[in-house]
Amino acid sequence: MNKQLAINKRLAMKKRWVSPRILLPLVSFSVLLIATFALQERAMSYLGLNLLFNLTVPIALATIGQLLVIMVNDIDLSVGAFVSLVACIAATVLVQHPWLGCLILAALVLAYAVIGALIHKLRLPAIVVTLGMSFIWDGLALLILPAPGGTAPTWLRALMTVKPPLVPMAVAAAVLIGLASHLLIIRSGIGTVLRGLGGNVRSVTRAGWNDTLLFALAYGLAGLFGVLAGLTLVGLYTSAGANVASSYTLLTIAGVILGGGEFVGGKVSPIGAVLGALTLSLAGSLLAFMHLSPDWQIGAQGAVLIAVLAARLLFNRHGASSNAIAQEATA
Amino acid sequence: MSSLISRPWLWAWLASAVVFALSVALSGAGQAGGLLYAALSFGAFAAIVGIGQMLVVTLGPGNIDLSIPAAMTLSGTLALKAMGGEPGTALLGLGVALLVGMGVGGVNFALIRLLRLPPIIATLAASLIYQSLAIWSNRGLRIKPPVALADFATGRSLGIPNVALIAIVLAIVVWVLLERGVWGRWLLATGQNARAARLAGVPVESVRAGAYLSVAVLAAVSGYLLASFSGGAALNMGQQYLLLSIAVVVIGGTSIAGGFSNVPGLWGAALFMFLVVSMLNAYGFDAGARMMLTGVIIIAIVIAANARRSRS
Amino acid sequence: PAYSDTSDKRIALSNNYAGNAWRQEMLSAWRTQTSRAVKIGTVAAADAFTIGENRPTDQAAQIQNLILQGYDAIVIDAASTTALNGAVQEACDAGVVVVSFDGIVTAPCAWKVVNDFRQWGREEVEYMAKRFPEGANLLEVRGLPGTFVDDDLHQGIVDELKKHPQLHLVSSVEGDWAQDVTQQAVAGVLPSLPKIDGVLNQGGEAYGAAQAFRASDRKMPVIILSNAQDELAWWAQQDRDNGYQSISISNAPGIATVAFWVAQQILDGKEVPKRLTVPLLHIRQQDLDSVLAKTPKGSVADQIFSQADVEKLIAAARDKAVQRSQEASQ
Amino acid sequence: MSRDNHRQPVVTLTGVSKSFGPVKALDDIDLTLSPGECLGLVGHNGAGKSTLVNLINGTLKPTHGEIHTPYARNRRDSGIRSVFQELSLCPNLSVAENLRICHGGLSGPGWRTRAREEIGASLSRIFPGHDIDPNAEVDTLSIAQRQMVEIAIGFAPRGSEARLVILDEPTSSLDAGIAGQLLEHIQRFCDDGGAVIFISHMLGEIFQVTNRIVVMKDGRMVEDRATEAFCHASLVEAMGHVAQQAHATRRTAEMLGDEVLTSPEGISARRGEIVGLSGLAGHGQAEALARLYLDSTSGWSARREPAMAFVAGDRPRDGVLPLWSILRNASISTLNAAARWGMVDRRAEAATAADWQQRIGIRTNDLGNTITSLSGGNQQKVLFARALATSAPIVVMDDPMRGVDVGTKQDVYAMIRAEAAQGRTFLWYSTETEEVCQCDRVFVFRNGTISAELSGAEVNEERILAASFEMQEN
Ligand SMILES: Nc1ncnc2c1ncn2[C@@H]1O[C@H](COP(=O)(O)OP(=O)(O)OP(=O)(O)O)[C@@H](O)[C@H]1O
Ligand SMILES: Nc1ncnc2c1ncn2[C@@H]1O[C@H](COP(=O)(O)OP(=O)(O)OP(=O)(O)O)[C@@H](O)[C@H]1O
Ligand SMILES: [Mg+2]
Ligand SMILES: [Mg+2]
Repeated sequence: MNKQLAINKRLAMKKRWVSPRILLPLVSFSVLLIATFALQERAMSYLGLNLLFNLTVPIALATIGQLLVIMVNDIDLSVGAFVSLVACIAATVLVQHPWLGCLILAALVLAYAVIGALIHKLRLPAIVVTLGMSFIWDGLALLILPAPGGTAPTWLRALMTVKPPLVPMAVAAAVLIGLASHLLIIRSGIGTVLRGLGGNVRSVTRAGWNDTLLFALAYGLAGLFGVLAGLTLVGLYTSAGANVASSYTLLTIAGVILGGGEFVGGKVSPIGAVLGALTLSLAGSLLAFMHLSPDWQIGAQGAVLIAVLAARLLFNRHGASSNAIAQEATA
Repeated sequence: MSSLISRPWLWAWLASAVVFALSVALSGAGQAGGLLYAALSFGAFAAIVGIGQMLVVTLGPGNIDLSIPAAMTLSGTLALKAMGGEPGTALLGLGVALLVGMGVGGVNFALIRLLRLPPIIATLAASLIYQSLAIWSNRGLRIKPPVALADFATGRSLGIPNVALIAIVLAIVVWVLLERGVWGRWLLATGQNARAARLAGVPVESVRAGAYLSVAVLAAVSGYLLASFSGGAALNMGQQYLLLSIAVVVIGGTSIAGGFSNVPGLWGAALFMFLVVSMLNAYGFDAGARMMLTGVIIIAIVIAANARRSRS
Repeated sequence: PAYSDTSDKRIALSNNYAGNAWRQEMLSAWRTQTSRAVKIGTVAAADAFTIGENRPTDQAAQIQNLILQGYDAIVIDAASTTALNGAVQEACDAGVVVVSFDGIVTAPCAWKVVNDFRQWGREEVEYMAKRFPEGANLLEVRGLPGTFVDDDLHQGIVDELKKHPQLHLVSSVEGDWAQDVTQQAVAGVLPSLPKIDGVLNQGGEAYGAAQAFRASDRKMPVIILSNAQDELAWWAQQDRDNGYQSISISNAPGIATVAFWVAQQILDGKEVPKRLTVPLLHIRQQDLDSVLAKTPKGSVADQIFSQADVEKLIAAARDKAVQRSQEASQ
Repeated sequence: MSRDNHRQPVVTLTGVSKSFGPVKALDDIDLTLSPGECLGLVGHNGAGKSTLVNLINGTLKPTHGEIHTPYARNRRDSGIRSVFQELSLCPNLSVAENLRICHGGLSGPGWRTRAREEIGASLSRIFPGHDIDPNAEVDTLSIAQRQMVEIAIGFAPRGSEARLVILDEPTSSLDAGIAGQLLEHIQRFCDDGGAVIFISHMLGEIFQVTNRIVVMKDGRMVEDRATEAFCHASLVEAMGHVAQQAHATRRTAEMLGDEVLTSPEGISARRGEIVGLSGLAGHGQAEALARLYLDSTSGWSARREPAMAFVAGDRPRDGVLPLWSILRNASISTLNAAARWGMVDRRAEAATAADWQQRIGIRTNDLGNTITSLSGGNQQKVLFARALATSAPIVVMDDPMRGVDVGTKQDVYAMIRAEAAQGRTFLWYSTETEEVCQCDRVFVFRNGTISAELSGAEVNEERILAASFEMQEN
């Protein structure tokens, strides 16, 4: 009996480590990475890896922000505008008046938390509220920086161009972001409660939690990751502009899904999401290495996205999509 | 049920009335007709794509079509290329647009159904391919529409813009379908709980396919009309309709969680979205302030509409 | 400097947007000029890379990929003047020659092939001042907010307007450099405006503004035109019908070919000033028919530069720079 | 574990009423519950049992009256635990993580290990021999396993001690064996001084486990006596039903029509036959039924005369369309048949729904009310009406009596028999042997395959249990 239990336990551990949610992002990332190395062996170096991945650092952070919102069954259409705004502040106010800058950034995180509480308390559709917020963030960014400009604070620039021994900054940062967010979201107690919120709000409130505060917390954390994304972005790009990160909104959503997350039910994987973000930027690089005709370069991005996501079919036969009624019923 | 319908319906219209009044207050009553005419013209395009988006959104959480701008561009480009500016080819162009719409809708649905991609990603990725197709087919050349078609698209009947008449007829058809039609009931049931709907005998797959085909066809028709209206298709045509289509759907009172849609509110929201930009332009706000105000107004409407609903 | 052969050098074009006729013409100008250069062995390769939307983040990644691929020079039409500086610096550090044009970057290590957008804005207002010495109401159609081209052109207009108090800028709207957006924005604001005598814009949207005016039953104002074929054709038609007078100012997409030859010259070891101004393209009323005959339907009028043209431009700029430094030292 | 034997009651209700708008769900309730008591709460569907429970655990606030819970220190830890009628776990979390949600004390490094141990111990205490892995995500568990987890969380210590555990129809998805384990545990728990409120429509369970019974009817308490003071018939009578002991006249193959259906698993049915599916919960019966239904109908087209109709048992997942009125919920399956030119015939729709409200006794004064305003059992009746109103010759039922009260059950049995007599075929999966015994023929499932086919006199509790367990006894 005891032996059986021990075996069960080991099996369970194994199952948890190679969860299918992470397996697909891991495999698609590896495949693309190998393909990239095959096409361009220069990428297989300290410098090459850094060039390949350093611009993904802010995207990965923003993706974790998006993940936190998707985790509570909402979607954030304002990530791109928000990160742009943070970048604009970091490249201007934060340089001239560091304390004021920090204060504004803290206020932005708080604003995110308030929006989360508001969305939940008044039962507003998150997709529209965040759409509205994206206009507001955009407008604020334009007021701060009518034309692209500003300079990165030197400490940020130094942080993003640091050359640690052995592993390049980009790789170290990706690993760090993945692990930290995994601990926060999957392992920690409060992370578990927040995921529970996405699974079944009622059960969480019945257990005595204040759901509005929890939603505020989830959004506030998302805002925090958005701020981190904006800061690293400025460190990398050295300056900012009102629509510098506008592509992040859709990229982060794609990253979360690519990373094994689902739109409803609190089923997300932070490590998967970081891998998803890396995969997306790898896909872009791979296309650049393939020398397609400019007419088709844009379409090829779409094709790669479809191909990578279609690979999910091979991994989870249940099909993550809501269409899979038949399979659900027979599974 | 009737109380549920009337409330969100009301809010979008109320908001447009207020914004309209504010604009007229600035420009003088004499210009009210001109503003209304412009609002109807441009609101029509938002309404047509909005109706399509609404059908898809009604399917339930996660259902959304992000390929609307690309479908508009592709349809406008191919239709105008097929017509080549020759007189008497308007119907040929419409046919091309409809074909493009069905093709786009079919591909989108196939990606969602066969490859089980989340709609938001499937339509986004596919839209990049449609965009490439449009670039490849015409290299961004702006071909003029046939004169008669351009005149029709910019013209009016009974004092109402022709494009608005088309959009109104489309809205009425969809409204009747949703309120009285079996297909509408099936769509609403699928949006509430697809699994339960399937087990109750609703053909959910064809309902889904129908919704995704409809949105693509409506986007294609709208692209065809817009290209004719603005004197030629451009590769960046329709970009604004991505966010606009979502905004009009939700401001119009359709539930983003699915299973509940609202056609009259959608028209109100379409007028509102045009009027609010014009008003802010007229009051001379610069881009930053204008964007912020637009955002604030959108959120305020959603709060107002929702607060009403949850209080009752 | 010693003579060096560029026949083994590879040049890449990093383009941030392909969604309008101007960019398409730019890509096609690049293609025609560079394919000849590659065929006759002036350079080994000249590949064009395009990203989907006008996004600096994507373009920075693209530039880093081009560095990885070992190009000797990268020619950039930039999505942002400053946000690519990080990537451009990486390129310079890796020994890659960077030439930016149209949308330029501010990184000091990059060469800039520029149009003077402020000059463009000033010329628009100057023309209006000439046409309406008694004063006029003007409407400004701006481009994409938050971009430096939009900002520069607008500044040029604002600067010049200060000199002409009789001209009133009654409203300005955003057209996003797109005809349908312009048409909608103008139609929306028109009812609230007094009589409009002239429309200032940034190229690519004049036809949209004209459509909006046509629908409103107002008198057609003087609209500054650009090089889009449909605008020119509309102008020619109006001219025939009622003697419509205007001017056309634009930046020729062929500036890409200037940037290409500049990169080639630098790789060849020639000394090239860090900033090279390419004249704007003006189409006068009398040249209208000949330009229209040359321009494909629906495309934009263009001016393509050969190696010899660019060498001349460089020489002129160098002379000017020498002259200036002499003046300064005197 | 012995508690200090306070004489103090765990909960006291005085003059409590609760209204939902015009609906008076509870009217002037007085109730006291002492430690060591196991209170059975019975009543027809919509009598107000769940509402009473939600008042006691604080989910709802009373409109009038007072509720006193002396042991409550704060909302998170009042010593009152509830197992709700609709499952309320987080499906995306593991079993152990679900414990974390209701157990604030689990924090700091190593909490997962402690959570696994605690929930594992609780499960083993209540359901010895269970096979639930504390690391399994809840949505990989069967509905019965989920119910077990929820019960185990209810009884887990969670930092303090459970003083009152409220179980709202806890056995509705459990098979007899597991339900028996639960009843034994409840007995032990009460012997140790805990209090339990036990709601069930299975009167056998009530008699077995409770020592006091409260009968509710239309929001009022009509009886409150010791269990010994009731017998089966008097209890049914108190609930307002006439006790019927209608016994199924089982029909044999010769009395029935031709075979109308065979499935890959080997299920077959004749015209007019009532075929039962039985066995332990979660052994493939529900899946077999769903597959059968999905295979014989299409997601692409709907025929005017559907080949099959489906009655869901898992209401929120498979049945209810929550935004709609009762009317629209009832009519969705018959719209197509009555449609002209693709338009809904609203008069026919209303007439059919009103007819079925009568026949099946849906307790509402307006079919235009939303379906979620109905009690669980009444929602189930709407789903019955939805399926029976179609012209489908075969009706598939996935444990459809979950939460249906005794009286209604008898009505539905009668209705099914009447429909069958007119040539309809029924496929009926049930976790309750009593229901399976209504059938003409029974297939017993074990591990996803059919382990026995019983008909005629073979259909009885012993044979079914034997077929369910056979392998495990080897
Ligand atoms: N949220 C609500 N809004 C309106 N009416 C409600 C609500 N909840 C319950 N009711 C009504 O209150 C009454 C009591 O419902 P309750 O759920 O307590 O019944 P129940 O005894 O648990 O029935 P069942 O055995 O079917 O579960 C019913 O008439 C029901 O329709
Ligand atoms: N509440 C918390 N806040 C922050 N970090 C936490 C929290 N709880 C756990 N962690 C961290 O998560 C990691 C693993 O947690 P834990 O010790 O609970 O694992 P475990 O229960 O031993 O699981 P396993 O048996 O799989 O090893 C540790 O690094 C721990 O510090
Ligand atoms: Mg109940
Ligand atoms: Mg019940």
